[in-house]
Amino acid sequence: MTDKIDNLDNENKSDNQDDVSANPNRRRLLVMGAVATSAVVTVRPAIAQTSGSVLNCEIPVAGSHGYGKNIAPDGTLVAPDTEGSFQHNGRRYKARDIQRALRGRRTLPGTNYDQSRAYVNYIRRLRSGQSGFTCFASLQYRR
Amino acid sequence: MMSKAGFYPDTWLLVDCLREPDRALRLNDADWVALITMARAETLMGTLAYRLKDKKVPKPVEHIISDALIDSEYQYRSALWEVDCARRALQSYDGPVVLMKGSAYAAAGIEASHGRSIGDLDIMVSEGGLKEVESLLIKAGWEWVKEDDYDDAYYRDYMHELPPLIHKERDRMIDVHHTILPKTAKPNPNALAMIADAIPIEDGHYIFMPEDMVCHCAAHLMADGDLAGGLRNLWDMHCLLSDFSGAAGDFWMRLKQRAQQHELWDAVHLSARQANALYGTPIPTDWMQWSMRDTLFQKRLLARNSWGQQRHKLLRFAFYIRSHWLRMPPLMLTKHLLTKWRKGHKAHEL
Amino acid sequence: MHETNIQVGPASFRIGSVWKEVIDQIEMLYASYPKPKLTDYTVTLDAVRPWRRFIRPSAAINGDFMLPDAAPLPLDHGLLGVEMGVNLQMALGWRRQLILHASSVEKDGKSLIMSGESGSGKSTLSAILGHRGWRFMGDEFALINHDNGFAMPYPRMISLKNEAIKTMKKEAPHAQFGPLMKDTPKGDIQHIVPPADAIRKMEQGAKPALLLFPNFGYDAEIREIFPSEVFMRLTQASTNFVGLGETGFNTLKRLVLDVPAFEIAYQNGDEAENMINQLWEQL
Amino acid sequence: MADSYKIRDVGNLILQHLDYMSLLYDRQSGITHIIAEPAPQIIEALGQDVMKAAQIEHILKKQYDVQMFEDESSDSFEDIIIARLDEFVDLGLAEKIISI
Repeated sequence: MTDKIDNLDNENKSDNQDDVSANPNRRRLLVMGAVATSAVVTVRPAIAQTSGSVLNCEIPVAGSHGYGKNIAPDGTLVAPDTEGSFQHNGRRYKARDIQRALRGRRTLPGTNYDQSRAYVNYIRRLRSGQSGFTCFASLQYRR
Repeated sequence: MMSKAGFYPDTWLLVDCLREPDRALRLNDADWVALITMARAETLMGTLAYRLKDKKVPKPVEHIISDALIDSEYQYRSALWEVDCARRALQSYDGPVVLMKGSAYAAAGIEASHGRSIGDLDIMVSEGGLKEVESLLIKAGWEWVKEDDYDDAYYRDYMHELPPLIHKERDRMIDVHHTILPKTAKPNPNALAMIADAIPIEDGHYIFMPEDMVCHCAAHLMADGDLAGGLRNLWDMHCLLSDFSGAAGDFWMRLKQRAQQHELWDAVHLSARQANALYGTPIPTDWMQWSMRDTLFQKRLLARNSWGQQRHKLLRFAFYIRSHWLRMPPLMLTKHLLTKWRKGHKAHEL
Repeated sequence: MHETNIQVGPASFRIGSVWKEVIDQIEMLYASYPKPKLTDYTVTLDAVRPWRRFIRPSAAINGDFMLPDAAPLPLDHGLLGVEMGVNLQMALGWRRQLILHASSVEKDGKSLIMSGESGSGKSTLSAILGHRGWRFMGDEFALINHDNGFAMPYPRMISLKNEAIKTMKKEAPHAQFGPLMKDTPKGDIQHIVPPADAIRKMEQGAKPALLLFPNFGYDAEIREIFPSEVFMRLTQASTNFVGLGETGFNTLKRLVLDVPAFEIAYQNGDEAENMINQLWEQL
Repeated sequence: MADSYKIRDVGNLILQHLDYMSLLYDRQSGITHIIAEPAPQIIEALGQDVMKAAQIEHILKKQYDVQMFEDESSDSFEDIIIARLDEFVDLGLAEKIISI
């Protein structure tokens, strides 16, 4: 049904990639992401001195579109007086810190658990064109 | 051809080795280094590498040639990809889209494209189609390069093209023309005929018919540019003339008529003589008249030394002024140069 | 035009300068390097204007491959100008190997590669390790073979900035240093000639066994990095990945699949060395 | 009637799975893409065939335990697949056949 796409050599999959091979009848998990979250990062030519490496990028929480609003626990932007919502000051978080927060290993620097959870959900909802989106797209992370 | 660096009248070394690759095989180390430096300075290294790739050359030169060929393959592939992206972006535009210069040679598989470095994508559409093409390209991710208004107006009103556009993701430029010379330039080529007689190629684009391709190449070399990159353009001319004259019998007669129709006979005739003198392009004997002007042109083309540097500064400045002169009447020229100068643009890197 | 030729790893350069003292400096520093006659690239130092050769001399850097707006430098930073010109020839012209903006050292026939932007400490670390039992391979470019994935040496003059100069003067007091160039665009710069074995073995590559992303100036920490993040970072740290097409893709793909990668944060050379030795033993 | 999609030339693609992302090299453009789920799985499902998004969804559900991000809202699986396919079309990797 599918033609062999060149180099689709499964044995090259790194070991921690999936546990299905160990237990064939349990199908591997496939997370679908969202319509508007791009699943592609295209490599562009880089002269070595250019600073912006995709993973040294930063994501402001929140971007300009969040000005004058608060962030609700589920990451959506709400009126500033909404109960249980969090303020934000547009602080820029490093890709490394976001990745750790995404894995739930650590909160974003300078935030408590709940605030960090809200900020991470805000980042997950970033849409193409909003600032920090490409940085997050490259950090797309499943588990 | 006994030579040590410096003795050989410099750029002739590059011209001779392009013309007769076997001549390179007798070079000493110093001449090889001079040849390679000049070829790179004239953006002809890919072409030279292509012509030397099956020859027995010293080991260090083998590496240099393979690096140059890798780069040419990259340029060729990227240029054709840019053509494909433009095709998809302009799918809904029903007028003909004519590819020009390097992209045309590559898309049509013309000899001149082998090893050629290919810069921006140049396309020509009818003047009436400019607006629609412009908006389709913007929609597909291209954006303006020249932000400031003076350059924008200069391009739109005096030059023969839209201001250049660059694609956000791919950092590649596209120039959309509706004729091949600025409106203010003296020759007034018949753009409508060029588009009408353009030949369709496989992917749905068009390329000029042979005579128009030669006229455009000559126009670009003689009338438009200040001869910077002249040796590369002249090599294109050499390949086109050698290719096309070999095919049809009365090619030269049809070429002369077409050039006269475009008021480009002087440019075509001059560049054919230069190609014949430098690269040995076969041309009709009655075309071979050499004048003082030819010698000046040739001196300007051969201004590179064995360190890759430009010599004859005054001569080059004269050609720089001339290139603008041909494009703009005198009064506008001084205004243009003044504006450029005031804005800190050095008048061409001398 | 005064000139000299130098060979650094697999690459060779013809260097020309209207000022003789720059060529003398290069010949003194690269005295023990091979001098091939048929060179890969040409780099020239010329006066910005004819009269600027003598009055407030200002050197314009040029070469076979150039970025359009390279700024001219004062003559006493001539050596720096040549270094920038040489770097650009490799960054823009080289295709024989995949180039990574990274330093590298070798031990027991295996190489350690340290990638990072300027300021990450990769150059200083490679210089320090080069004097502590490792064979120095390069402080600026790591060259990865397309066929066997080996890292090839590129042992140019090691460029030390500001405090790193003091560190290396302590680390290798009797090594040969170049002239001190004060207040260059990147502060004070002084070059140190690589150890003799690095120059002698400049043609001997080594299979990469460990890839590090050093982060100078942070509390000690080691973090493993997944292959996809390594791939992304190295595409940004490579000057010829895109130009190499499929060959470059395959070379980089194999590197990230075969070589474990970690980020190490550290405050000083000793701390970094301990972490590196710890990781090296676990391989 | 839903549109169909095909990969322009499967022979041009090199797909290499890594940890949580995959590498995709396109020989025609010489460009490298780094893609996240479900993009590589959609490419594998499509292979050389011409398919509608619903068919791809069916194939994916047979092979994988398909799930939404924990708190993703309304997007349907089919809409997400269409969005990814359209992304491939914009990148010149796939073609869309409009069915009238």
